[in-house]
Amino acid sequence: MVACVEIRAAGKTYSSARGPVVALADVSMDVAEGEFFSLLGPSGCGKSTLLKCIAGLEGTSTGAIRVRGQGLAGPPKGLGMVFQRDVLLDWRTILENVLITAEFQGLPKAEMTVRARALLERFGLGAFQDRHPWELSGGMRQRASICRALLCEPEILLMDEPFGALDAMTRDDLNVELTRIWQSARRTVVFVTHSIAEAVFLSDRVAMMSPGPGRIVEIVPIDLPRPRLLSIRETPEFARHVAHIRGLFAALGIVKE
Amino acid sequence: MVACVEIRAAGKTYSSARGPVVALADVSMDVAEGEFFSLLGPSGCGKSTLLKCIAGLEGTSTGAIRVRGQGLAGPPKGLGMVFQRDVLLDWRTILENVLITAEFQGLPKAEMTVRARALLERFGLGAFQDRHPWELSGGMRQRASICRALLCEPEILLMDEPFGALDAMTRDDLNVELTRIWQSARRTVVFVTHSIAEAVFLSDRVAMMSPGPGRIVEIVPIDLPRPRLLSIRETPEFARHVAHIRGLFAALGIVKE
Amino acid sequence: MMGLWSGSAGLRSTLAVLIGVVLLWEAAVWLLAPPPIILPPPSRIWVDFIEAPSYFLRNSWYTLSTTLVGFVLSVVLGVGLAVAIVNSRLAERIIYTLLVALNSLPKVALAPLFVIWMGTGIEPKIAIAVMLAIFSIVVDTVLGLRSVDPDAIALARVNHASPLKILVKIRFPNALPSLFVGMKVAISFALVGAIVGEFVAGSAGLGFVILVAQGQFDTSRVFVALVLLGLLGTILFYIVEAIERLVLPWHVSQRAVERPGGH
Amino acid sequence: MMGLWSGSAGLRSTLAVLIGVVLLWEAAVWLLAPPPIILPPPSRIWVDFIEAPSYFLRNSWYTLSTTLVGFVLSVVLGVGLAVAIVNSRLAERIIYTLLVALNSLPKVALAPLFVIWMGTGIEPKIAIAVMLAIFSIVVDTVLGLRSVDPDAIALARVNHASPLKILVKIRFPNALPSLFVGMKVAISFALVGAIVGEFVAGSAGLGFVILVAQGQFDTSRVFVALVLLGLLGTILFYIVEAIERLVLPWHVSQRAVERPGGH
Amino acid sequence: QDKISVRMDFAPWGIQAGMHLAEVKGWFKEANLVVDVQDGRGSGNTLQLVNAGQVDVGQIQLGLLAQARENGATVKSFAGFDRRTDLVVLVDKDSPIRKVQDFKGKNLVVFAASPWAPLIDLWLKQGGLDRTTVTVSFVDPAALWGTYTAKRADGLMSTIGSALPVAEKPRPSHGVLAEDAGIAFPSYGLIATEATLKTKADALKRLVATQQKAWAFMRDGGIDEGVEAMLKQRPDARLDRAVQREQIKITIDFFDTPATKGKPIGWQAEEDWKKHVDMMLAAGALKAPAKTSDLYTNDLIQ
Ligand SMILES: Nc1ncnc2c1ncn2[C@@H]1O[C@H](COP(=O)(O)OP(=O)(O)OP(=O)(O)O)[C@@H](O)[C@H]1O
Ligand SMILES: Nc1ncnc2c1ncn2[C@@H]1O[C@H](COP(=O)(O)OP(=O)(O)OP(=O)(O)O)[C@@H](O)[C@H]1O
Ligand SMILES: Cc1ncc(C[n+]2csc(CCO)c2C)c(N)n1
Ligand SMILES: [Mg+2]
Ligand SMILES: [Mg+2]
Repeated sequence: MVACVEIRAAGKTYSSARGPVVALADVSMDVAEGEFFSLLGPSGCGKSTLLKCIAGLEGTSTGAIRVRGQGLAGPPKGLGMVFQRDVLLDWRTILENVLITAEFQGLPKAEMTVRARALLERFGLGAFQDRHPWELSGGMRQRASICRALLCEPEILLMDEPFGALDAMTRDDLNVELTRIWQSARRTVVFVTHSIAEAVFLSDRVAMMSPGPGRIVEIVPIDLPRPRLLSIRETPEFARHVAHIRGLFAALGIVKE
Repeated sequence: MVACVEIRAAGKTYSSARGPVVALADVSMDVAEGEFFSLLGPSGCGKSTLLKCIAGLEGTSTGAIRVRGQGLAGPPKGLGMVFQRDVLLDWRTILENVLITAEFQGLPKAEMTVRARALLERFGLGAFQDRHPWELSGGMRQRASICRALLCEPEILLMDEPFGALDAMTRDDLNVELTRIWQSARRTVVFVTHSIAEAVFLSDRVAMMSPGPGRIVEIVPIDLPRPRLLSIRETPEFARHVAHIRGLFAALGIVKE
Repeated sequence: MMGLWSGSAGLRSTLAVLIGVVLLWEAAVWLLAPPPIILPPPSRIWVDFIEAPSYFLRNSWYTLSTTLVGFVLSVVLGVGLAVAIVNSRLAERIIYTLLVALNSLPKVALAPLFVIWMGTGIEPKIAIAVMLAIFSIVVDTVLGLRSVDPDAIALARVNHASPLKILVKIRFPNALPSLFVGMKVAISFALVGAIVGEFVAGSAGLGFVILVAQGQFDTSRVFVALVLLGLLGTILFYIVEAIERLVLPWHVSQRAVERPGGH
Repeated sequence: MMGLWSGSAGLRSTLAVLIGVVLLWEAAVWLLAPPPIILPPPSRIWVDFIEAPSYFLRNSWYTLSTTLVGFVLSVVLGVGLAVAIVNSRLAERIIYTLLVALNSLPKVALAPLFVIWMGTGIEPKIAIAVMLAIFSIVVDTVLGLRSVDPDAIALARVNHASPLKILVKIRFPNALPSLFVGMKVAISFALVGAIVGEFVAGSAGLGFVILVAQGQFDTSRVFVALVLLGLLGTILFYIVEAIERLVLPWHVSQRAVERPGGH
Repeated sequence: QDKISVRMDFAPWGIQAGMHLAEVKGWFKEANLVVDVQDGRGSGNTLQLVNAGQVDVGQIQLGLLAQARENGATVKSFAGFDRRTDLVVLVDKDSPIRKVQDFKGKNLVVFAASPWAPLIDLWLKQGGLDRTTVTVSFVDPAALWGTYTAKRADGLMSTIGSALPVAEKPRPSHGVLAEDAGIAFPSYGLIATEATLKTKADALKRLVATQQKAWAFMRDGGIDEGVEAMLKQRPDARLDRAVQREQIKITIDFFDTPATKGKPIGWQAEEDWKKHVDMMLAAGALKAPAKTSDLYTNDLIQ
């Protein structure tokens, strides 16, 4: 297993007017080249922070992160990122918003426009490509921001709750689509989600984080066979994984009923 | 059954530079006084639009909406609303953000502050009440915006995917909390969600909307006994409801695999 | 459609306001009868204009061209300086300090120095127009360039956007609404600057017309020039606003204008 | 901590810039040797100041107080007008049109009217300071009041907030960053306005000092006054900026300043 | 042919008739001169421009020269027309005010950069008055006349030739001359830098000659032609014939002091300049006595 992302004893403290906030405490883990890796954890545990650290957008306060063997001093090459908020630019149409990653990277315009249109079509936004962001529903905006991250076919894809604003069915649909995309080119994906089922369905391994200052509690390998169909969710192996992770959550004392 | 919200042949078309968008076409439904009513439907089908129309924030293009017998010319009285985006004000701390509804309504400050603190505590934000919104994670922001809507104990509560940014467990937790709040005061709730299980767990009735110009496809009564515990989700009746609604989605041609 | 309609309605109400002012003024002069050397009535001003329209229009044109050159220069320079300020702490200190100090000096007091250095041609007038206009451009643009959603910058950094691309594709469009505010303030001040320049040196332009007329105590001619200046300023301002509406249909401040009232 | 540090560092670099300018200027005068009636060296200006410091400080104080009164008035009035403009299409047309026209007129040309209506006391000076300063306040505040997230307004409407509460709790805080830009531009112009007012009428203040010195070809005294004006303007500007930092810690433009560079 | 630029003191008024008449009559051309006559923005401003080399010659109030020289200017006068002191305070025509002491309790307006400004205290002292007994308000030149004609001031401090005719319509006035209180202030004449005086001596000589010819022509009954020349040269200024005529007339009235009687037009007397320098010292307007040879030269007078 070749490590794509290596995280060693990484900690992150935000300094702030009201005193520092420890967001990550001593996180260590590896993501293998071509692996689909999910992060699960209670709200506020530091998932987004960890993703931003991997992306080189935030520096770690302690420890080190290496991507493809290189220490980070800014975002590494070949990265694509879906932010938790959609971050669409009001002055651009949806198509132009998707194309901006290509523009940033200086890729040929005509070719990328064709790709972008195709992507938007596949994500159900074909009819909306010339509209502005404020004319779209929340889920549509989120889909547009996913298209934007996929456009340049990044080798490492960081996704922060990309399907959070989608209904169950559209979500299933896009889960399938994402698996297809991942399998066709074997990208490395680090995926933050709050759906246990989604994590199990998509991932090679699922990391469970603890609340408070974030820590990795356990990394669960998902040994379900691939390619996986949606129907795999009805299998007992699937249920076993879900139950196991649910148990981890319960152990963290999050479900109170 | 006393109707709290009556919607008759309501339609909504957004006019826009690139031509009109039909968001709602001919929606008719009633929500009873004290009912927990959920809206399900594919992304972009018009759920948020319908909620805004009920709130009197958008006018309908055709048809009529009456709330407690009154036609709408602006938001009706006694309304609380959770927006799909969290809409926190950057210049206020979390506590102040929650308190703003009380300030708008001119309620006594000291008393409401006590309530707000208690609410934030219950929603896991006790330690963050003096921080500013940009210091919070996405899920924390969303919880703060729920506290804001609950603060003034509105008689009608409109919630637009309030738990979308929360992990499965925090979500379960808050589902229970919401049921408790709803039952203790028998408020009317119109709830937009994209989780079928959540809709079934919480609701008296679930309305399924079709994509394109939004329409009500079917209204499913959920006859599960109350009070409901989380464990009800393991029962076959629950599974039957979920399967039925899933079938409706499938019939709309949304899942493609 | 909507835009056009609101445009012509805007024009109509602007005209109505102006006509109202003129009538009030005329009535006030009739009632209070101040000496004409102090305040002539609009009717008298009109007569004076109509006696020598080409004289006034020629000089208006001269002032207008100075104003436009000064305005364009201050937008170009001002945006450049704002970019420098946002990119470097050192540039911020140097440029801001000099600009603020310079802007605190009354140009009428500096004008003689300008004339001594630059002569009596169009250069000192343009220089004064730029000095008056550039400040609001810089300060407004700096706010606009700085008020960018940090996540948008993060998006650019993840995609290895060059600083230039971040500037052109994120910061600058984001700063446009602020820049337009700066421009609306600046266009007025560029006009005032051109006039102040003409006061100190020059033998053409509405400022010169005012001076000559003042020298003869020809107050009604002074007012012809002042009225023309007011008109010129108003027209230029609304032109900038019209361009703003064209360029920024996406901004909330414009969207709010397009759909007033809600329902 | 951070704020304090960056404050004193800011002060230091501002001083460094000013000292640099002074040295350059002194060197230029030594090299090019222009006659002192055109450009005196800083050393000469210093000597002139030190000969009669109380004269200059007394007049600076006078100008400063006019400036502050004019500035405060224009903030209060300007915000009021901006609120009116945002709330009513009619008010927008009337106020904008009049304000724009008025702002396009050189205040020096209006001098006779000012003196005759308001005499030669402090009133015309305050009036001119307000007229110069108010425009940027209004235009900037209008943008700020308009650029509100429509959902925030929806939140207020759902809770039956009165228009006043919407203004005070949503629109106004949202407009503060813009208002501060307007104030930074306005404080400079209020100072210039006070000086122009002293040019128009008056027997005290730095503007008067400049006029008298100009009449007597005492260029180095003119420069003492100009340098004092530049200093005054710079200090006032940075005071407004310091208040901005205190009041707006929550705004992106300020947050970005607090954490420069990233890593 | 020599090109010379001449900048006037102010907007067009009677004192400028000499230049315009010479142009209209073709006397410049006869003297092989091309003269660019520019309007001015005040005597002080013109002095600055001449000193900075932006124009060759200025026609200004010569009494400003001493202070300018003290501050490093290198300009001097080479022809003086209004050699008498023409500083004046205008008051209502029927007012009993005739002398300085009559101004007790009155208020006066003047502009801050006026040559009057440094002399006010000395002048008041001659009548036993000071700033506490007489109110002096400083206003912009543009506002000066409005203030006076709106009767917001009892007196207007100006020069008699420029001001008295202008006042005739809005507020008929008579003048109290500063001369009578011992103020000695050489008025309108021509200046150039010492450098220009050297390099263009010959052309300037011819310029002076044209002016002598023009003023002699007007003095000897040609005022109306002077007025017409002004109107012709400044068609856009809407000049009032009666005002111009009166301004020229008064200007000519102030041509001669006792010391210049019988001398050529433009010739200046050492005695007048000495008196002026002494008066300026007394007024505190000069720190040290100026050398009169720095202030004027008669070398270009024929
Ligand atoms: N301001 C607007 N202007 C124009 N079109 C709009 C506007 N708001 C919404 N729409 C359109 O109306 C339709 C319904 O949008 P709405 O936000 O109600 O969907 P939704 O059901 O809430 O979707 P989601 O689950 O993704 O939030 C969409 O096609 C959207 O593009
Ligand atoms: N800019 C910031 N300044 C200060 N504290 C911050 C900042 N960003 C995040 N935090 C804090 O760091 C912690 C982790 O936040 P993070 O956004 O990583 O959580 P998360 O796991 O992504 O949560 P969620 O599932 O709700 O999105 C939280 O306690 C949050 O308050
Ligand atoms: C002491 C003094 N007072 C007034 C003037 C100004 N002046 C010169 S011409 C003119 C207008 C006449 O038509 C006026 C007001 C002056 N130069 N010196
Ligand atoms: Mg997050
Ligand atoms: Mg929605």
